[in-house]
Amino acid sequence: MSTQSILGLFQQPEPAADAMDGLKEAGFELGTFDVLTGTPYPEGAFGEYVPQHRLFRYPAFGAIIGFTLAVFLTSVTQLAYPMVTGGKPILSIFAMLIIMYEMTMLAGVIATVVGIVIESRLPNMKPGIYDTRITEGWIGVVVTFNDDSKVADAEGVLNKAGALEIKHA
Amino acid sequence: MTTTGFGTHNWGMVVDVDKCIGCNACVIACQAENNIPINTQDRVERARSIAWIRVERYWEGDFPDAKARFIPIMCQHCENAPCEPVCPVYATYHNSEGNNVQVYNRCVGTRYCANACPYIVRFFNYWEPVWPESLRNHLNPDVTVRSRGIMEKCSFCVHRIRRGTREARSEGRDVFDGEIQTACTSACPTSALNFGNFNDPNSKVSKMKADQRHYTLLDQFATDPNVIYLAKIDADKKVGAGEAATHG
Amino acid sequence: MQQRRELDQVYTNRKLLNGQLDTPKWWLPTVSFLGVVVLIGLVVIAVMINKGLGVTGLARPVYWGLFITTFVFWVGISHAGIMISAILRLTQAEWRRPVTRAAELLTVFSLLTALVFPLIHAGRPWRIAYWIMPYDLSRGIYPNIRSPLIMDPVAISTYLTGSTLFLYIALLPDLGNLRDRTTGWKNAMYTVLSLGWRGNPRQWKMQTVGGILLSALMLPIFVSVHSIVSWDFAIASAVEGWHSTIFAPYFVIGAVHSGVSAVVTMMALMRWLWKWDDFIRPEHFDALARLLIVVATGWLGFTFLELTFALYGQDAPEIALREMQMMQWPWNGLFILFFLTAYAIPVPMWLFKRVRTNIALMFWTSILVNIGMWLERFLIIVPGLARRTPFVYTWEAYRPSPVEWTIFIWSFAWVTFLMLLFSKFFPLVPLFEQKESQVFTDDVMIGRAKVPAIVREAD
Amino acid sequence: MASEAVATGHQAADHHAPPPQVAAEVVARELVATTTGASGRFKAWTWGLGILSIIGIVALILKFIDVGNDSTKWGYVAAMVSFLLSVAGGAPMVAMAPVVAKANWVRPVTRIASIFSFAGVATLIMLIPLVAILPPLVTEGARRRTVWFMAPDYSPHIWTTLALVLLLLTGIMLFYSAALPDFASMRDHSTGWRQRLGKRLARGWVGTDVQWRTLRMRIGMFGTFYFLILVFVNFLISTDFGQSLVPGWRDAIFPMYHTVSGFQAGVAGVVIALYFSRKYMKLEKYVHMDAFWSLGRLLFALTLLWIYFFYSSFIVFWYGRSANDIATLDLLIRGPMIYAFFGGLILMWFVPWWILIWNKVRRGTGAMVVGSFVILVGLLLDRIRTFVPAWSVPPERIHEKWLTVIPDTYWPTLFDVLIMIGGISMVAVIVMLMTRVIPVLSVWQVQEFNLLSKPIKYIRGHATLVAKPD
Repeated sequence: MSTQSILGLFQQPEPAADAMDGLKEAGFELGTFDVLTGTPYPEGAFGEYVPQHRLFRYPAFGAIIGFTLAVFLTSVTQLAYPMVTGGKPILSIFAMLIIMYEMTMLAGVIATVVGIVIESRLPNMKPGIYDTRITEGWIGVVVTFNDDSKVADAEGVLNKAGALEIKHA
Repeated sequence: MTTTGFGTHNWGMVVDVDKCIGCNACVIACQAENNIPINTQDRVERARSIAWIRVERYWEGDFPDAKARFIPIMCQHCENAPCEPVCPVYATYHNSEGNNVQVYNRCVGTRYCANACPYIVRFFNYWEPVWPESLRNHLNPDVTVRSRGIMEKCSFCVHRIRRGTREARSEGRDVFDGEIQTACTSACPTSALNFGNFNDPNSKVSKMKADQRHYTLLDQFATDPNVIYLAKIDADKKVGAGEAATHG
Repeated sequence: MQQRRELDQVYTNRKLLNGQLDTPKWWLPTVSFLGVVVLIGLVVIAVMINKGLGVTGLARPVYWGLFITTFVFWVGISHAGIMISAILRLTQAEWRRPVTRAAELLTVFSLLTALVFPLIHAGRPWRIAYWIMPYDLSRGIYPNIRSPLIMDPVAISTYLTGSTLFLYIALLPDLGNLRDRTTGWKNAMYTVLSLGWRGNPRQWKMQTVGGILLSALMLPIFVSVHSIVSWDFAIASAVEGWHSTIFAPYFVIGAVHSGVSAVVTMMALMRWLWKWDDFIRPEHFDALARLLIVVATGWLGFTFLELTFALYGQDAPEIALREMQMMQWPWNGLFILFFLTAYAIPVPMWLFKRVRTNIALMFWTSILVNIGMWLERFLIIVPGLARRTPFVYTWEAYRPSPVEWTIFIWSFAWVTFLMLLFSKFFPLVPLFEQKESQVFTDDVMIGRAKVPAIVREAD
Repeated sequence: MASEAVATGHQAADHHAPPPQVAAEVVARELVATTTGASGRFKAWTWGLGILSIIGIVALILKFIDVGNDSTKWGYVAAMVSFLLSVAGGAPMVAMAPVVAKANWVRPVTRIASIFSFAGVATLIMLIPLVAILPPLVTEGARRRTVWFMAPDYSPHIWTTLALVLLLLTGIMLFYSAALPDFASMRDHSTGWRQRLGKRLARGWVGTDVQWRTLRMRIGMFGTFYFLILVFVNFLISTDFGQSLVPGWRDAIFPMYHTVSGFQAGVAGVVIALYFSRKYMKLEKYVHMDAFWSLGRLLFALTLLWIYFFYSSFIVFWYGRSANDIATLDLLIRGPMIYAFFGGLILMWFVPWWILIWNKVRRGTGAMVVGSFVILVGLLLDRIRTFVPAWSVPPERIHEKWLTVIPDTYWPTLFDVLIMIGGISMVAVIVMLMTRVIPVLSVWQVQEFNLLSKPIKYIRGHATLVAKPD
């Protein structure tokens, strides 16, 4: 692969954070370096670049679709087969409401889940450089380059911060 | 919602409780007419017998002056039937002639309608119906034999209604009063059961309906039945069998 | 509430993945035994479908019996999941963490089981195709939207889909973890399932934000499901015992009562079977028991309202029904048992911290609660139908047949079977939440006192 | 970075700023100072509202003299009782939140919630004529359907009055048990009659460990009592003064519905009071956005709960359609008060729902207050549509199996309008006057809040460390 990336591994959050700071000072622009953790840390714990997301649009979008679909389905079902039951109106709104509600929520949930997957840039079958110890509590700092010139000073930063190991890929 | 707008007919029944002698002829007639499986002893004991019409009996008073009250109960063909809207597959609905009809091949047997019915006149086929060899040829060809797993109930002998209207139409006339009789009405020796068209103001049933004795069963459910009862006239007691049934 | 204790993450992984990475000795025998029971149950169901519902004890006027009771029961149990994982997530209760996944699992599997009952209890299950989907377009016959039996499947399938997706999303980080611990075909499987999870800030943010958003969305569904189930009964104006406006919230809070108790039962089992004493700790049981006391008491209030307004009308049929339900054998025996097991015995016991933190006692009391809650449903449904109407022709009682009991037992075996099967491939305790709680809990010194504290992100 | 992180969460940056840490003695001095030096506008408002409430009481008396014998004319007063009970009774429940959920945000605002319980006086005043007019259980030989099955004739009258008085007392005790330390700080930092009052009421509070322990115990105890009594009062008012006056109205969920909408109104009232005191007493330092945010979520949840309870009872009536179901629907929803019904539905649920669904709104103050006002108006309409038709059923029809004749719409007379205005302004006036007597935010709880939540630097990020003492 043309773009190359290195992964520095740390056992404690503090040095990892130092590494992130160092990379910032060394003039790597945001987004080219990232931190991998086995657990969520409070936002900005590593002074990391916290990406924008549009998750909140998905449920609204889904809900609208679900609702329209439900209105169509329930009303057409009754109008296409107009039978009087128990003296209830052919278009029994209060019965339809329940089904509309359910379908709206369902579409909302499905859209949200799709949104979560998309917004977290998944599925991604080539995750790139990684180390299994990250799920054992180690913390990885990934740096990606498009030109190999800066690899050296990136390594320098990582080592200075006290990386226990540096992987190349 | 009344069905008078839908067709020229609004079939109904008027039951004069005062005339009922509890002879059960209607029950047998209905049994024979509608291919109802035979209520063997074990079925009756297990409360799985099927009777589209039944004669309820109430005892009043103690031994010396005990009175037996009779009241025939069949599907009331309510205008606002609680059984209809609960069916998920439209197996029962209200047709344009005021009948609450049961569509056998649509029914999946959720038995919800039976729970919703306040009169408990809907019956479930627990087993495949069987008749002894001798009775095989006695089945009525006009009436479906219900398979197991579905609900059934009084249909006001809908096959007779259809035949009657068909003939009338072929002769280019309207059905005249009394032409169409259900099995039970034609079998009733005291003409306690009367069947006819409520839309026709001068039909027999319409006239009887106007009687001041008239009442409907379980009016607190506001089901607006098409079966009207005429209260029993009682020398020493104002309350008729009908009220006995209502407040039972 | 919970003491902070340092747990090395390697240790956490090894302990919590012991179900997947190395099979415990008891696993195979248990699963195969349950499998046999499940098989028997399936055979009995097949026989019933083949012979017809005559093999059950149903009889006029009791057209719904054990099956519908058990259906309502399992739907009730299914309310554990969202209660624990959604409500407690929104209220940021730390102690929920080790419980969430197991609770959601319980939701999914109990819903799957619940759905079976309405289907097999129909007279002609093979015609169920008419029921909802697909529409019978060729004959132009459509389902009756007005029927609660249409609303039910819609609501339940919504809930099922929702909680399954919820479960999967929350599973992603742990799948990544499993991918890192496994080799061979398992590794391949987890690689695919984890969708290439890496654990960068974006993904973690989606986990947290998405988790909260999903909880907020699942909550209204959770409430609606049991309400709609309750309306199956409440709308039947002809059945005095059913036609009550309070049924919706009454059923929902009852469902939470039984669901959370089921979670307690399951936690005790998990702790015992997988030796997770470090993760499922007495303080979790303590917290759940406190929650249960509140829920149970609220539920009792609803029961009180339900009974009061049943008698409120002072109509002869209603009073006769209640008289039968509470005074006549066998219902009165059941009623007393129901009240004792659902409230009178467990709740006073939970008032003592010694009981709340005693796993064995919690296990048994939670089982008691579920016996009681099952009886509650039974006592609502069956006496309601077996009431004495004005028509003597229909004065009959109902006695469940062996077939019904077998299928009833099958449902329990089936749920346990599914759970154990799942536990072979996926962790029952969310590892990342476990670790997260390590990150997010801390102690603060206030004066000389060491107070447990929680790190709240600034928003 | 942090601010960017903020933006992604759809929130404005300043709300992220952790609550400012203020030294304890500053808190005490400033908050005690708020009780004195009322602005001219404040005085004007107090006078105006006070006069309105007196007019209201006069109107009440005149109405009683005028139509005191005809119960069908008292629907609006009944609605008013229920409304005032909801606002003045529901608000203090917010003060119970920390006991239940150990939530930190609520600590500063408990005081403002608990002073609402004094407004229960207004409810009592409104109740007096109603108790006189409510028909006894047995009228002309027939016993109407009530929750008092075979109880003596005047049980509802007696018990409702007792329960309301008890509620008032418990509310005041709840207020007082939490106010002890603040009276102490008034004793120490205030002057004149306030200092003397503080001296008297502080009952020698010096803040020993034992005193704190008993204080917490008292708060928990009175809080629980208060909750139980409140539910009980709601139950009585909603059944005896509403349901049981309508033959065939049998709605098991109605007491719950009444209680929940009461909480909703209570929270709305707290939000409004909090907003104004924050704005005009310069309390931004102490009432930070987190409180509004949490109150907003609470209010939103209660709004949804309202529509849930309403629909659960409506669908059962609509679907069941037995005779008395139809009658009930015709009376309460389709019937004479349909305008009030639709108004209530829109203002109680739909509008607030759409206002409060936005996190931005819940994190602000302005729109929250609008939403709260809308909810209060909606609640008033909702009470009118339930209680006015119920009371306009003539007493001779009370014993029917179900209502056969639906009474006509009953529009408010001048008296009714004056009474309603008076009642509402009475609540406002009482709350405003209380802020002169005691700091509107509880001093010790603000201090506790600052003690328990610390802004920390987590590695590189900003977070808040919230201590959770048992």
